Order: sequence, then C-alpha cells, then structure tokens
Amino acid sequence: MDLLLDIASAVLLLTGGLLVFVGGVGVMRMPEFFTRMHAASVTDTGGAALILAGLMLQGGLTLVPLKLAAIFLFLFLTSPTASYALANAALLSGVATACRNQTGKQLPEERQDALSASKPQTPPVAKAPAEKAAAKKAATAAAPKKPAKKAARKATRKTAKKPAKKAARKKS
Amino acid sequence: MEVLGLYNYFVFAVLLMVGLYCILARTNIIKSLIGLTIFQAAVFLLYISMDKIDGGTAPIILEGVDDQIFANPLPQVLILTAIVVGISTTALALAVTVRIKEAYGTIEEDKIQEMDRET
Amino acid sequence: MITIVFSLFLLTMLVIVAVAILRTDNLFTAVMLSGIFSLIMAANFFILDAADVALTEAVIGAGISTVLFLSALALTAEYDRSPPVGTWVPLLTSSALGGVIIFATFQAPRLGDPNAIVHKHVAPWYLERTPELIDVPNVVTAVLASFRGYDTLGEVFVVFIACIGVMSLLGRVRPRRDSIEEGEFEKRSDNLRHHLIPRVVGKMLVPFIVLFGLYVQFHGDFGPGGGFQAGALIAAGVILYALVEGGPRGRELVPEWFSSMLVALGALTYTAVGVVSMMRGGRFLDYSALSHDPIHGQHMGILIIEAGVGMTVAGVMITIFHAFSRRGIR
Amino acid sequence: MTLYDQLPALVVAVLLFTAPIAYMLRLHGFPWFVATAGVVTSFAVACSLAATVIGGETIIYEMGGWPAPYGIVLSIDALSALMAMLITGASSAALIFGYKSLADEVGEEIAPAFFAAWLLCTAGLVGMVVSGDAFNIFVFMEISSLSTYVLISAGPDRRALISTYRYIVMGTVGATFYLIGVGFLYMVTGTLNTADLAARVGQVEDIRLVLVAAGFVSVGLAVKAAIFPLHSWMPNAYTFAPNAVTVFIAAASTKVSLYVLMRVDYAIFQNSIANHDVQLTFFLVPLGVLALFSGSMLAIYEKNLKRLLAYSSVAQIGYIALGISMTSVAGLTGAIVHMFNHGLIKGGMFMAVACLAIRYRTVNVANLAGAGRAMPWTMAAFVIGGLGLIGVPLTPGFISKWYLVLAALNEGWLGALLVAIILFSSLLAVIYVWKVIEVAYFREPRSNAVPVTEEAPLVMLIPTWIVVLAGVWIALDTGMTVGLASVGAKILLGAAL
Repeated sequence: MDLLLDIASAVLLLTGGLLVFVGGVGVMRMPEFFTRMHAASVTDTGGAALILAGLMLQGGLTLVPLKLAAIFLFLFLTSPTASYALANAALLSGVATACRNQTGKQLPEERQDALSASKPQTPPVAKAPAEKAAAKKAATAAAPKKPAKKAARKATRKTAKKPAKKAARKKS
Repeated sequence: MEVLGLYNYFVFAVLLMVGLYCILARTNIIKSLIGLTIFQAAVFLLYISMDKIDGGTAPIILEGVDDQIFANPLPQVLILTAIVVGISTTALALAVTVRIKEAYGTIEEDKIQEMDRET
Repeated sequence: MITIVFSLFLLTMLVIVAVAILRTDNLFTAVMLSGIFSLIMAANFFILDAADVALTEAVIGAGISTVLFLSALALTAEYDRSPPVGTWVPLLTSSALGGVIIFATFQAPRLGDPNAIVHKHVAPWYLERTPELIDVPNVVTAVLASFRGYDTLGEVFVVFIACIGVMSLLGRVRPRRDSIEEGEFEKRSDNLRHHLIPRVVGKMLVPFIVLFGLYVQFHGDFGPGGGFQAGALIAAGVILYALVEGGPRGRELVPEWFSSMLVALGALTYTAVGVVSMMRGGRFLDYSALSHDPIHGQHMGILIIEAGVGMTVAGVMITIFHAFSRRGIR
Repeated sequence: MTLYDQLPALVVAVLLFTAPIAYMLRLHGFPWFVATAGVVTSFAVACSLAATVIGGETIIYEMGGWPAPYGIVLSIDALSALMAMLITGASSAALIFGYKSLADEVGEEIAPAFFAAWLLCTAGLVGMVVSGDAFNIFVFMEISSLSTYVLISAGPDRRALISTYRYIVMGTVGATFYLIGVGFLYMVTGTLNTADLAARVGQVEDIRLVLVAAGFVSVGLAVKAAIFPLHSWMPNAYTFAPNAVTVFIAAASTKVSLYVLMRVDYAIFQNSIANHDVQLTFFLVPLGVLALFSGSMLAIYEKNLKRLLAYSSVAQIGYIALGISMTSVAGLTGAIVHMFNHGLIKGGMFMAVACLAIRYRTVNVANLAGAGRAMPWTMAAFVIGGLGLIGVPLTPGFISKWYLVLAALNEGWLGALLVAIILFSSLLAVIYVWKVIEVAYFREPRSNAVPVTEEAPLVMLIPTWIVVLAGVWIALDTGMTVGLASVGAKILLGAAL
C-alpha cells in the first residue's frame, strides 16, 4: 500500500514538475504577451494542482493534507484573479498593439474594438503601476503561506513577471 | 564538499558587492534603495547560515521527542530584529524619496545636485 | 545532502536575481525582482531551519516591502536614468569588499558544522533552560520575547519611529491638486472598484488573511510566528482591502487616527510591562515578577508584549500604506 | 530592589516611556512639555549615575533578570556615565532652547511626531552608551539614526530632504558594516555580550576573522562618527536641519559613535589582537590629521555659517580620533574630555547661530555684517565658543587640547609631529573664527539689507548663555569631567585606578 502511494505521489509530482517546466519554456518561447500568459497558466493550474496532490499523498492521514488543501484553495482563488488583473492591465496599457507589429498579423476585429474603445478612457502612464500593484499584491499575499511550494511559486511569479517587463518596454 | 560548505559565504560576499555597487553607481534614488535592501538582505544570509546545524531542525521543542538536534535560535532572533529594522529604514527612505520628487521634480541624484548648485 | 543541493540552487538563483536587479533600467521590473529576491531568500531561510525568519522575510520582504516600493514608484518615476559613467570607483570598492569577505571566511566554519563555536557557548543554554525557565516550545519566541526582550523593545521603537517619520514627511503639506485633472481624481481614488473579479476575490480573502494573522499571533509560543509576523499579516489583509476597494474605503475601515494610536499604544504596552515589572520589585522587563509563579509570569509577559508588538507592527504598516496611497490621489 | 538599583534602566526607560505619550497627546504645546520633562528626568538620572561611578566601579544591570551572557546587560562605568550626561544634557538644553525656534520651524501639525522622534533619538543615543551587548548597540544605533533622519528632514529647506536621503544611505551602510562585524565576532566567539566577547576573542586561534571583524566594526562606526573621509553626509545634514536639532546632534550624536568605537577597540580588540595599538594608530592617525586639515580648510572657505561650523566639527573629530589612537591614559583622557567639551562648545555656538538666524533669516556669513552691534549678547556667546574651538586658556577647548598635547609629547618623534599639527590646526581655527568675527563686528551692514536692531528673544538667549557659562565653569573646575574621563580611560586600558 505504502509503495503504491509512493508511486502515485511520485507520478503526480513528476507530472506536476513537468508541467511547471513546460510552462517555463512556454514563457520563454511564446512570441507575445497574451500567449505567454497562457503558457504561464499551465504552471498555475496543472502544475500547482498536481504537485499539491502528490504532496498530500505523502502526508498521509495527518493535518498536512488539510493544510495543503487550504493552499490549493487559496491558489485557485488568487492565481486566476492575478492573471485577470495582469491581462487587464496589459490590455489597457496597449500591449496588444505592439504584439500585432511583432507577429505581423492583424488582430481579430472585436479586440481592436476593445482597444479603440478602451484607449481614450485609459488614464495615462501613472495608472498602470497602480493596477499592476494590485495584481502583484494578490500574488504576494499568497506568498507567506507556502514555503514548501516555493519552486512552483517561483516559476509562477517569474512567468507573471516577464511579460510585465516586456509590456513596460513596449510602452516606452 | 568542504568548499560547498562555504558557498553561503561566497553568496553573501557577492550579494554585498552587488548591493554596494548598486548604491554607489546608480544615481536613481529608488534603484539605490533597492540596492540597499539587497545589501541588508546579504547580512541576513550571513547570520542565518550560522544557525544551521547538520541534521538539525527548527528550534521548537516538542514534548515526547527526545534527542533532536536544534538549530541555533540566537541568530534567528537577531535577524528577526534586523529584518524589521530594514523595512523601517526602507519605508522612511521611500517617504523621503516621495518628498524629494515633489520638491525637485526628479529622483536622479545628479540632476538634483545640479539644481542645488544653481540656487 | 539534499539540503545542500536545494541550498546551492536557491543561492545561485539569489545571485542571478540580484544581478538582474542591478542590470535593469525599469524600476518596476527591479521592484518585482526584489520581491522575488526576498521570496527566494525566505525559502532559503526555511531550508536553513529558520522557520520564524522565513515567515517574517516572506511577509515583510516579499509582501509589505514590495507594496511600499510600488506605492513610491507610482508617486515618483518609472525608469532609472542613471548615466552610465564613473563606474570605476564603485566597482573597485565593491570588489574590495567582496575580496575581503571571501578572504576572511575561507577558514570560517562550513555550513552546518556541529562543532562550530556558535553552537557551543550561549546557544545550548537557551535550548536546555527554556523548558524549565519559560516553558514555551518555540525557543525563538522565548529568546526574542524574554531573554533578549530588551532588543525586541528597541525593535518596536524602530518601527514606531519609522511610522512617525513617514507621517511627518507625507502627512503634512498636501501636494497641489491641479497636477491631476478633476475626472481622474475620482478614477484614481477607487483603484480596482470597477473590476469585479479582483474585488470579489480580494474581499473574500481578507477575513481569512486576518484570521491567519491572529492564528500566527497567538500560536507564536508553539510554532513559528509571533507579533511581528502577525502584525504584518493583519496589515496585509487591510492593505488588500484598501487596494481592491480604493484608498478612501480603506481609510473608512481603519481610520488613520486609529492606526496611528494603535502604534503608540502598542509601544506603550510593551514599555509598561517593563515598568510594571520594575514596580513589582523585578528588573526592567523581568516578567517573572508579574505573577507569583515565575513561569506563569513569563507566559503572561510574553503574551502581553507579543500583543503590543502585533498592535504596533499592524498599525505601522497600515499607517504607512495609507500615507503613501493618500499622497497619490490628493 | 530600590529605586536606586533601577537607575541604569530608568535612564533609557523614562525616554522610551514618554515617547509614545508625547505622540498620543496632541494638545497644543503638550508634546514639547512631555519631551522636556522626559529628557530632563533622564538627565537627572544620568547625573546621579555619574556620581555613583566616579569612584571607578562598574554597574551591571541585567535586563529581564537574565544573567550575562544569556540576557542583555547594561554596563555603566565612568565613561558611559559621562557620555550619558553629555547626551541627555545636550538634549535638554537644545529642547529648552528650541521652545521658540522649533515652534517657528516645525509646524504644529507634526509637532507630536517631531518631539516623539526627539525623545527616541535621545533614548537611542543613551541606549548605545549604556549597553553592554554588541547587538543591542546596533538596535539602539538604528533607533537613534532613524529618529535623526526624521528630525533632519523636518528642516524647512528642500535640501533638507536630499541631505536626509544621503544620510540614510551612508548611515544604513555604516550600521550594516557594524552588523557584519558583530556577525563575524559572533561566529568566532559564540557570544554577543561585550565583556564576554573581550574574554573570548583572545582565545580564538584563527585571527583572520577577528581582524576583518575589527575592520568592519571600525569602518561602520567611522561612517556614523563622520571621521574623515566618511564625513560627507554630515555638513549638509547639520546645515539644513532645524536649528535646535543641529544643536543637539552636533553636540551629541557623532560623539556616541566615537565612544562605541573606543569601547569596541579598547575593550574587545586591544587585548586579543597582537599589535592592535599599532593598527589603530595606522588607521586613525592619518585620518585624524587629514580631518584636521581638510576640515579646517573647508571651514575657512565656507560661506554658510552652519556648514562652516559643521566642517569645524570634522576637524574637531580629528582631534578626538588622534587622542583615541594614542593608546595611553593621557591620550584617551584628552579624547574623552574633548568629546564632552567639544559637545558643549559646539552646542553653544550652534545656539548662537540659531539666535542669529531667527533675526537675520539667513546664516550666510556675508549677511551678518553689523551683528556685533545689533546682537551683542549673541555674538559674545559665539565669540566665547569660537575661542573654545581655538583652544584659548580659560575655555573648555584649552583643557582637552592640553591633555592631547601632553599625551602626544610622550609618544616620541611622532608625538612631536602631532603636537606641531595640533598647534597649526589651532591657527587654522583662528582664521575661520576670525572670519566671522570680522564680518560681524568690523563691517558695516549692507545698505540694502533689512536692518536688525533687536537682540534675540530671552527664551533663546538665556539657554545659550547657560551653556556658554557651563563651558567656562567646566574649564575652570575640571574635577568632574577630567575625573570621570581619566577613570574611564583607565578602565578602558585596564590600568590600575
């Protein structure tokens, strides 16, 4: 039984790790902001969930799986929110236009509408940091609670990070 | 293996170097302050590296568990203090920075120096 | 062995992130990276068996400090425009510093050496005597609150003074309003209120964060935690509320007069414990004098001073955040 | 335990207890009152402590009842009692003096914060002086530095802000250096208590870490003490701080770092590192001499009176560094007495400058023409202080320089050279003091300037003269200062009393 549990948890952990890795590679290789975010989401969801599940199996019948479940719940609340805030900030600060030039493709029509609609009301530069601050906050608030999960978190944060940097560059 | 045991100190030295370089070479105030936080964090690393003991665990004494080796609690206490001191300094420095920006319109030290020389 | 591998990895990451911070011109990126830096540092502390410090570094270094930097960035500048000149002197100075340290530490005890002098003199005394003298499981709390309680008192006053300083710098003259157009004033003051998702999720999380903070506060005797971490966590909850609901609502929740009074009251509570123990015939901060039974006295003293610490730290963080956020919209 | 036994803790605890109260009670004028009451009480406590330890004993007070080296102890001997008196005395004098000028420069709105910071600054400095624990010194160093930043940034000019920023960076780097040094010491000894450190450092086999630790601690403290060439934060910080703040920090704050430097180098390293006295001499003598010259020269060419005095402080710190470097009872006595006397002189002079500033609204030397006639009492106080800087007999500066010269004469050819340097730099002091006197007494006021006919208000003038007269009294009756200083010097050197 123990052996079975171990094997199951190892499989889960390895798959989770693989997903995190894939997410990382995706962030490096994807051409522009929104696709990168998409890649990053793999770490947030699949990677985190599988690794937590693997750890739960290791924990056995103690308080540990419960705590891990709490972390799981927390992650599933915060990371989509953070992604939403990030994407929203990127859209408002006009990252999308930059990516069109880069990939050489036209944006789908409705997105151009969204852009032209949002542009005029968009507050200038100063607005963006405040909003990213909020996105960031959601991520950092999660941080203290899970030292055990730092590898996954780190990957997540890094991925969340990169596009923002790019975004700011593009803007200038 | 012996050299690996000293890796913490090397990283401590490198972080100190990076921090100090950032403070000295950058004229942007916020950048210098980030350098300052790295500089302070390096010292945290030095102290916490001292508390580690092979096969040890965090110094929380649980009843019924004998012959456990515990990490040294003292450096941890010192660094708890130092972390709080660090954030206090940072907060104060950032407040000063905001006021500098309001008074001078820039947070580049070289520009501020020029402005002061003119007056 | 596995610790060393982990440790090597994390330490190398630390250096990489530090160099990345140095190299970037975008201050926003630099601040984000410094948050990551603190988080890696916290993970590293955890591996080095310093659970309390890891918790503190994660809450304060990665959380509060990042928020403060971002608030300051929103009020100042986005790019580092340092001229790339005169790098010789800094380079030489810092390499000299690094050289001296590497030279010095070459014969320092290696990581985890059980025979290091550090583990031989004062430390074992704490570990042996804490159960009989203070009787709390977490030795770090015992040393922090009682054996070196005077240091902790000083630390409380350090955060107190930081709060005073930020208030006196940012609370006084208000910046001209004409720099911001009228319509934008409204927009800026309600931050994320028009975003449904962050608002709902954020509000959902706040009570749990505060609850966790209280747990850390009162569980500090038994596990990692204590007043500092708890105060910072509770403040993080309030700050999150202020971020999603906008600064004015945040100030309605915890008014500024309340948070700044909390700061002073916390500091006063701590000192008062010292003074009371003096009046009862003990030394300054001698909690044993607080009760007939020395150990009971110690427990009482630690509980009260940790509460004082928690109050001060929470108050300070909230006050500082309010001071920064209000500066932005006026 | 009687109240008498609690005095060592009270000297700090009173200040820490009153600071939050001063911050919470926001009635008009109340913060100032609370701060003054707290500081004066602390001064009284420090005086009674000094009376206890002048015989040469050391009081050990165990904080929290835990014995050293496990708990933190306060250790008070003649030297620390003298320093505590200087700090609390300077703080009370500056507060009383600043009743009017601070109300002028610091708004009502931030007064509670300001006076709480003032109390904590005093508490931090006193805490450093009485502490017997290396890490505790760091904590109180940070309390005093952070509150000093707050006090300086309250200055009315916008340049106060940038000076504060520079001070924050330098000060934090200095404090971190000190922390690194303490960390290395802890690594090789396993203790933080200064007395225990002194005993255990000697047993360390590999001296390398101890040497580097000594270097870090000394450099860190040298930054805080503004020893040349690490003084760059100081002149602007003094210049742009509110006037009463300048009086306080010029009199007390750098001296405390020098005191800690002295403590650490003599009590911990002197007995454990071979040839430590030679190393200390090589470290401090060149810096001291350079400080004497560069400080004096910069003062001679400076146009702003406050900055002129700040540069003169750089030079005077050079004297103290020279005294520390001489490793003899006479040299240390000279250094300690000079710390105290220079605090008194500079405090008095900055008070006089504040009096001038409140009437002239400027501290540029050129604009003070005719001040000798318009404000005779203020200028007289300034001149007496200036004579003290030069070291004219019957002024406090003479006493300390006399001891320094005596000590130098025992040091052979190097000593003779030092005597010549000390005398020469006194001549430089004559030049920069005369520069001010010439303008104030012998030059006609500019025709377009607003004529000043009024003497400074009595609430400022009386404290100024009390400080100046205290200086003269100390020059005439040297029993207290020299007594405490020589006992302190002997304790530091471990010599028989």
